[in-house]
Amino acid sequence: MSTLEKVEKIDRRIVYLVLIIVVAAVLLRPIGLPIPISSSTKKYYDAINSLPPGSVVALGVDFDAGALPELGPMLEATLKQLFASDKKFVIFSLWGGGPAVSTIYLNKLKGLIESSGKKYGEDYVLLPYIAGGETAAAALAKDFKNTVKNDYYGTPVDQIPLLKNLNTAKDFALLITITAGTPGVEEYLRQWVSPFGIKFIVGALGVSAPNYMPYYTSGQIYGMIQGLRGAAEYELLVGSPSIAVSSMDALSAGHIVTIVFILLGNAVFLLRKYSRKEVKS
Amino acid sequence: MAISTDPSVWVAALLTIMAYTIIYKDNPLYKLAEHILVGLSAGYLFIQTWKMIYNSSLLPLFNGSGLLFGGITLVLGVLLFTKFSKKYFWLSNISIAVLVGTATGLTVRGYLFAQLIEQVKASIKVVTALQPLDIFNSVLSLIMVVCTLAYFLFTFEQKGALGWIAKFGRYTMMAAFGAAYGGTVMTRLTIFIQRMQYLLFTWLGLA
Amino acid sequence: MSSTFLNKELPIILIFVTGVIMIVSYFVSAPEIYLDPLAGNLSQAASLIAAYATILGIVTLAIIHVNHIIKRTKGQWYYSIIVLALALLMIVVGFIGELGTHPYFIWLYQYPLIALDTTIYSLLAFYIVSAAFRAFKVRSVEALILVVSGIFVMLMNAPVGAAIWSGFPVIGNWVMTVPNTSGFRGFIIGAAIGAIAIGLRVLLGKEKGVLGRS
Amino acid sequence: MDIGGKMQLIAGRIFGAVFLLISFLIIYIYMTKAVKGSVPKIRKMAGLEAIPESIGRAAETGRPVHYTPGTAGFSGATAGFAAQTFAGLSVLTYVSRLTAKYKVPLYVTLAYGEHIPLVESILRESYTFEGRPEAVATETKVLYFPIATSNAPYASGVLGLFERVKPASNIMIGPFYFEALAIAEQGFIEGAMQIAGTAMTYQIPFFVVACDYTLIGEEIFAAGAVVSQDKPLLGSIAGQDIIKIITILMLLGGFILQNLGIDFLSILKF
Repeated sequence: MSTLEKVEKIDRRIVYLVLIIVVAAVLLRPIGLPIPISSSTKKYYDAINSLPPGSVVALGVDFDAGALPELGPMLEATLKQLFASDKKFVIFSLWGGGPAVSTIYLNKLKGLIESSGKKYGEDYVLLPYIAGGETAAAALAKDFKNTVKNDYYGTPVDQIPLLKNLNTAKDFALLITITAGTPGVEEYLRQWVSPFGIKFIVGALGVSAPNYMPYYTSGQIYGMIQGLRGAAEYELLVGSPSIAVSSMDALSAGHIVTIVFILLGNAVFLLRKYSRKEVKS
Repeated sequence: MAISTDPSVWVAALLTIMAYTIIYKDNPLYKLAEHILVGLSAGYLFIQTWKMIYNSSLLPLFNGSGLLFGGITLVLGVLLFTKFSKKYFWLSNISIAVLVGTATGLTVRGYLFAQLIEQVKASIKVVTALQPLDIFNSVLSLIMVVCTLAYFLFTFEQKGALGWIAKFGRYTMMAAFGAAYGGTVMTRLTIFIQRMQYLLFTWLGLA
Repeated sequence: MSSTFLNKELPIILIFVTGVIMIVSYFVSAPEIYLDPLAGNLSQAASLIAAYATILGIVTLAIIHVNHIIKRTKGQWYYSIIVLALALLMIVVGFIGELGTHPYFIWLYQYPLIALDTTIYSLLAFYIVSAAFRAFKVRSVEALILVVSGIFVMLMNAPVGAAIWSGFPVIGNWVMTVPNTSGFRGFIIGAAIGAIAIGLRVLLGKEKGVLGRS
Repeated sequence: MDIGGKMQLIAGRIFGAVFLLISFLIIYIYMTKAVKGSVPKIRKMAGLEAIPESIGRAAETGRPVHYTPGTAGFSGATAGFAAQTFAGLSVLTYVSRLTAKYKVPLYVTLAYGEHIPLVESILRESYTFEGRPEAVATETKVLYFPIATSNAPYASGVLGLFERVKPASNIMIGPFYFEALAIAEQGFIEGAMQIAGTAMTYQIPFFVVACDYTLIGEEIFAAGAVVSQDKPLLGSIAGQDIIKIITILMLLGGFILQNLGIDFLSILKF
């Protein structure tokens, strides 16, 4: 086999090794590249700030363990912005993992919550998982308190002050979903945004953002955090750069490795095609 | 910063390494890691789902606050379990029918507005007052949407004018799938980077 | 009632009736016949049936693993013991106090489950990078457009893109807002028309595979 | 808008109601016409046309064909993708008739146990149709790599198979998750002729680059309908074409009218 063929059929484990070494090196020796902020992230941030004081936000934590690396930083920064603001919010979830993920971050931010003076039951509430996807989104939007009878800690909904005059999607000032896929953006668009016209902002995986662009440019989605890059921008906007910002240089390195491999792979492919053509002609 | 002394971090780090052994090749350690995940995920989901059934279906039935609703949903839910019997498995179709019918009705009416009418409205813009570049982008976008939709016409051969329109539609989709590929790279790298950060910093404390 | 009615026609009638209620209640407000509350109750009932179906799925999974243990399936039965043991552990701890709130229940999710789930998902990064080198060959105009637009979006997402040339994020943004948006918009409209068509076939009982074995 | 008694048409959704009724009517008419005999003819699709060629190549080289109808089950989280799985199973019927005719070994890999009986009955029917029922046992093999939670075991199972049997043709039609990328890559390395199709938008980019032919999104439903000659489905596809044309006219006409000052958008919002 010619050297070119050997390079092309290189064992995939060598390619893996290159990725591990480059990412580890950049993590240990960060460069500190600047992170320009995109308008879709800014609009996500503004959507929360521009709400009148005391308005209630519906926060859908719609992802599970597998998506934590990219969506966890978005949830953490969103909770930080909400706790620092004069807004109230209700956390619910169309994904089984939602309540556990929310609990982990509420525990992590315990100190910040106490210093913000926010009280559970009056300023924020955690509700349990509702199965059904499309039907769950519709049931919550149409008749909130009949779909969820208790909060996550077992207290009946009619004994929770914050939920007193919340009955349908119309009673919320803003809908946020931080989601890893189905059920997620499309279900909310069909059962919350189109029927009730609620303002809608989204924390999306990098892989999903391109699919949601038609809804962002049409205005159905007001603001959107696009993948870990968006999360880093949002951390800067919220004023607490943490894991997403610290991953940016490694993300850049990983992207460069991928692009180089694409170009290299094609160069080898084209060289072999021409060398074979000369042999024929 | 020294190596972590938190036993929880050690549990997570060792399980991470166990799962990464598949990079070299599939092996018993990876299979063990995979089956631990299956067990924990199944048990976790059971609890969250049972919590919803208990709160929204059983409790209202017992404390009388929702006799009818609790009763009906309990019956429909239990009927699903007839799937295991050779003779009465068709009873489960009654519950599935209610679920499928409701979900289908919700999906059809939802797609009609959120995915069809709203998207048509978004392509119809008044461009007369816009900047030249915006006019170009708006008109180009409209053409691209129309060509992409025309590609999915199935009872007309893609020849002649329709051939060109469909080809341009397919090229537009290639740009969209390219963008999706770009997004996939970011998401997949992110998960890997976060695992490296966990091992290097949280566990080994190298930073 | 003949068994074919119960077996075949009743489910199809139920699908039709519940489906029509959900559609009509969206377009027509008819307080006299409580159309709107009926639609609300149906959504809640359907969500609960989905919950019972999830429990059924978990029970089925457990039965599969119990069978592996009983039959000592080679190379599998000891793994099945681990699956059942850990599922049981999670369920027992979950039942302590209010469902799913015990600190150990959250711990089992936060450390072992998250570590394994994210690690298995992170394997994708290796697949992507190795495919980038070994399979991402530009063999047609279509593949060329895909790879070029992919690279521009990557250079928009990664901060290094803007650091190399300020033009990259601008081009990347154009790719996202014009061809990407238009391509997926056409795709979404097509899918919406497809969903209406499948919806009609399901309501008329012509879409096979919707119901279980009948 | 009042329609008798207390019943009212909800404002802002009337255009939608009219559009939906017209769509249902069109699809219903075309479905009944198809069932009564005037079956619509579906356009050529490169991916479908290439299947006989790829099986011919397998026959020449004496290497097997690999087929997978996708990695989504009928219940649980992936229940919404049954339509794609059925399209994949219809194309399997077509492929297995060809492998029966040209005596080419066929491997079918599955990720969900509930697919096994369906696939086995398809293979029996195809090989009996070609008059070689006894060949099912010798020339075909159904391999089941169960999905635990992640698809990695299925992916590594198929990769192992590829390294062992070196398939000349790899056909993958149905719903797929991330394993699609790994399998398409390995197929490309093994030099197999690859035909893939899915409606899962995240996997289409990988198929397009790594495979020779790709059926995009709804094309797999059309392909499934063509090979199975499912009359209501073919009729519904023809009906959908009419609605797509109406939508295209709305897009183009609406754009022109709106820019001429005629408020077309207010009709959509009616």
